[in-house]
Amino acid sequence: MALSREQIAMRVAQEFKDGDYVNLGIGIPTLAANYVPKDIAVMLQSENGLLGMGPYPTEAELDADMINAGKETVTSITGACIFNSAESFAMIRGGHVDITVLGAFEVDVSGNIASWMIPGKLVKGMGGAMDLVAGAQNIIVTMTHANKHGESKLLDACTLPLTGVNCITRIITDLAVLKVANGAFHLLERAPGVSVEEIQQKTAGKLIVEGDVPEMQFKN
Amino acid sequence: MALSREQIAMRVAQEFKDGDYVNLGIGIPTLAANYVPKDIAVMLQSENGLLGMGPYPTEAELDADMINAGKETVTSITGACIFNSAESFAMIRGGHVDITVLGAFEVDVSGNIASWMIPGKLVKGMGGAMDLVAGAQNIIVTMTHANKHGESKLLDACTLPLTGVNCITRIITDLAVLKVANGAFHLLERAPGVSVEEIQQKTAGKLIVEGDVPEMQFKN
Amino acid sequence: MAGFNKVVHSYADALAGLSNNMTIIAGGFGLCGIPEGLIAHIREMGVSGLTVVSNNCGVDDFGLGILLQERQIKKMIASYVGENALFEQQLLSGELEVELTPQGTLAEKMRAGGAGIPAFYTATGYGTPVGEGKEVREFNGRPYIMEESITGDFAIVKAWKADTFGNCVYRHTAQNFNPMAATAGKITVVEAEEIVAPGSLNPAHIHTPGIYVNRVIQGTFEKRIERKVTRSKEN
Amino acid sequence: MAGFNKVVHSYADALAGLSNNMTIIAGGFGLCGIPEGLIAHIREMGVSGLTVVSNNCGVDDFGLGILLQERQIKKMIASYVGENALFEQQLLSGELEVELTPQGTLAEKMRAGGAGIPAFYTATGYGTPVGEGKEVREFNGRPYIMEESITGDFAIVKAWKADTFGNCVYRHTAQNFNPMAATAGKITVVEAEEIVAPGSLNPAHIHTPGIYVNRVIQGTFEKRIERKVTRSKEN
Repeated sequence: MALSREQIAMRVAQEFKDGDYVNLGIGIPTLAANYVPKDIAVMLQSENGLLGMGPYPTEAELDADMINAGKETVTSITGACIFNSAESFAMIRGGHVDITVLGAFEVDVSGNIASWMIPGKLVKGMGGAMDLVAGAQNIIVTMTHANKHGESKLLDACTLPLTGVNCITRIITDLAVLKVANGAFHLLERAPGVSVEEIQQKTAGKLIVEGDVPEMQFKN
Repeated sequence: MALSREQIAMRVAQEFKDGDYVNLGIGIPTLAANYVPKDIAVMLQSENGLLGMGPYPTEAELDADMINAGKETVTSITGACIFNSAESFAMIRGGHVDITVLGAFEVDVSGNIASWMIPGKLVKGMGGAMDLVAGAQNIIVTMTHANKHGESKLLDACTLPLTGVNCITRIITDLAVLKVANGAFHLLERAPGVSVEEIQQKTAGKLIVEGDVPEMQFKN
Repeated sequence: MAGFNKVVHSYADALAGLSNNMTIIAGGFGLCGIPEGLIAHIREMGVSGLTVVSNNCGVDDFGLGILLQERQIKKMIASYVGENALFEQQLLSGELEVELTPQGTLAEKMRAGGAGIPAFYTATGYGTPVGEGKEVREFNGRPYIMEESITGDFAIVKAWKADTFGNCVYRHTAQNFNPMAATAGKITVVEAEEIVAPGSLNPAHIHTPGIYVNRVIQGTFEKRIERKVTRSKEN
Repeated sequence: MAGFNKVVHSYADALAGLSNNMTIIAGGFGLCGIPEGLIAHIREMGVSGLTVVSNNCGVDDFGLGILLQERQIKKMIASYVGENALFEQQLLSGELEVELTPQGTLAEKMRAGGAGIPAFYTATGYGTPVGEGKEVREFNGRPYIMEESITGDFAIVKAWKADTFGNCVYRHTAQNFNPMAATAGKITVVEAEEIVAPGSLNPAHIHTPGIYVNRVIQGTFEKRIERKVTRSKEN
């Protein structure tokens, strides 16, 4: 069965290693913070200028001057630091953030990603996404495998304006975990109960399936 | 009579305007801080990373972590700020420092300056001088008019490796105050008792003398 | 002598010289750390044809959004339209010229503008619409695009505390774009929650050295929250 | 789990991995704010063929000068030779390769290296020997030269206080080049006067965020003064 948003987030969190600096985009990526394995520590970077982002505030802690990159009110953890946005993107662009997780409209077999506009229809703007995909060491895309019309979002070539080229290394969808390499998607894991055939059917771009593809494990 | 170092510094200080941010080089320029007219305030920038440099410390105030760009121990004034060297040169390069005063081996009628090396003989390095002459709004050179062999340091074209091109606007020597414009030195003031003829004789580069040239006034 | 006292006592004095078709660089991220009073006074002044450089354009009825309402902005240079419906509508209709710029590139363009660096190279935006028409150059085998810096006729900045010399500190994440904006204005105006005496701020804690600041005004702030999200105490 | 605790307990651990012919970026200005113990240990390690990037090269018998004494440095990238006789002598004899770099350009090259900016333009050095062989480009009618960024295999940094996560604050003008150096090392090692617990430093006062720092070691410092100048009390 296709994963819920929370389950995708749980699977994302298993990609984290102890000591990772992590930037989480708006939506499902943000949820991953709730599922960090208990035996490791990660530190969250918020690109407006906060390293060491904490949970949402209680009513008593609420502070208009303390927000994250999604403009939500947040807190900071012990040992956090706060800085300006040029410094924040120096960190990002300079490759000091270990993992970036973000959503997308489309990805393709070349590791390209489109996430910031649909011509004539929707212009959200790229925000920090173009910098993040150009700078982070390890970029994970989370999204549903297909759109609501059942059309695949994993393509041979993106059709929408790009956010970055040749940068996506891993994709975690409601159906599968995939690696992007050598001009193809490589199927690594299936969602529990989802068949390889279903994944093949919903993956428009070149997909390589080798051997038995295991089901995802949720070890939290 | 030719001015003493202190008198050159006194004349330099008369160039300052109320509210000026000023960077003073090593040597005579540094002395100018002692002669700021009493009816104005200037703030001294030291390019290692201090805005609001104060006087030398007393023995009791001495602190190894508090030095100026000449590596001398200093203090800071009330309202100072301290920052890193990239920030310091952002200020300088970005044109936020109003006046820079520095020494030179040679200057020429194109506003070029040479101050950092004598090939095969002496290499001090440029330190911050190249950034200062490229960035400040108003650049004053202080030096003796001639070297110890009696040779002019005000030339048609510098012979030594340059520190900057087309940047010097004013020269204050032991003999005169001069402006650099339109490919010539323009004599503005004479040191008390120094004749126009002596200045002409000791100025190798094209010198323009118009009308009566007044003697310097020391109004401190 | 006035010395280094930069305090002005009216918004009119704070924005004296601002006129039609000028470029304004504004600090703030969303509604966080925005110079509310200065923005309100720009609306009152009625200047138009403005180019505004800011990460966002406020919301429909607050922050820079109020200048969109009045059609005072000719061109926005921003990274994010987001949920500002008026912004998106004026963009899609072509009424508003928009130069969408990646957030990090925007921050760096402001910094570079203030730092006397006319252009720099970044990998951000290479191969995307942002890179179109820009010079591409390889360094160590990777392609980068050249981005030019930005300066403004005015910069408007929101500080937590400013001393009378213009030294500023920002509070929490209200820092955001404010320090870079402060460096990039021909005239930089700081609206502060509190104006303090020189010496009140620790020299090592100052985020914006006063050399960048021309005018300081005491503001009052609503500090509207764009997305209030809380957790219950037990969590 | 180790988490974010970056404290090491020996200089050997602090500099593990440093080997011949590597590039080291060092904080400090003159003898102010230099990682004394790390420099001393580099001498002890005996590594050679080093490229060292630092504004100065210490004095004859202290700071980075001790690595010149031992002929461990193949190339210096610095802005100032000044009064270091050994430096000047090795430079003039051609024994030491030296890339004299304007101080502001050097600071910016380190910052750019850490910030993922491979090159930038500056007016500094245009028309001088520094500009020779570099690309010249006009922006708004003024010529600028292109300068490439610098990164190092190691960066060695001297902090006043560092927390165990690697967040650093510097004291007074001992800040100087340290924050930029910290960003530009593949491995960045901080030698601190004092190591404190996370939370001891105010998040808004941190000069170097811990994300740049790989190792933190407790140092001991002589803090030699290069030019002691004092005034009498009366003045």
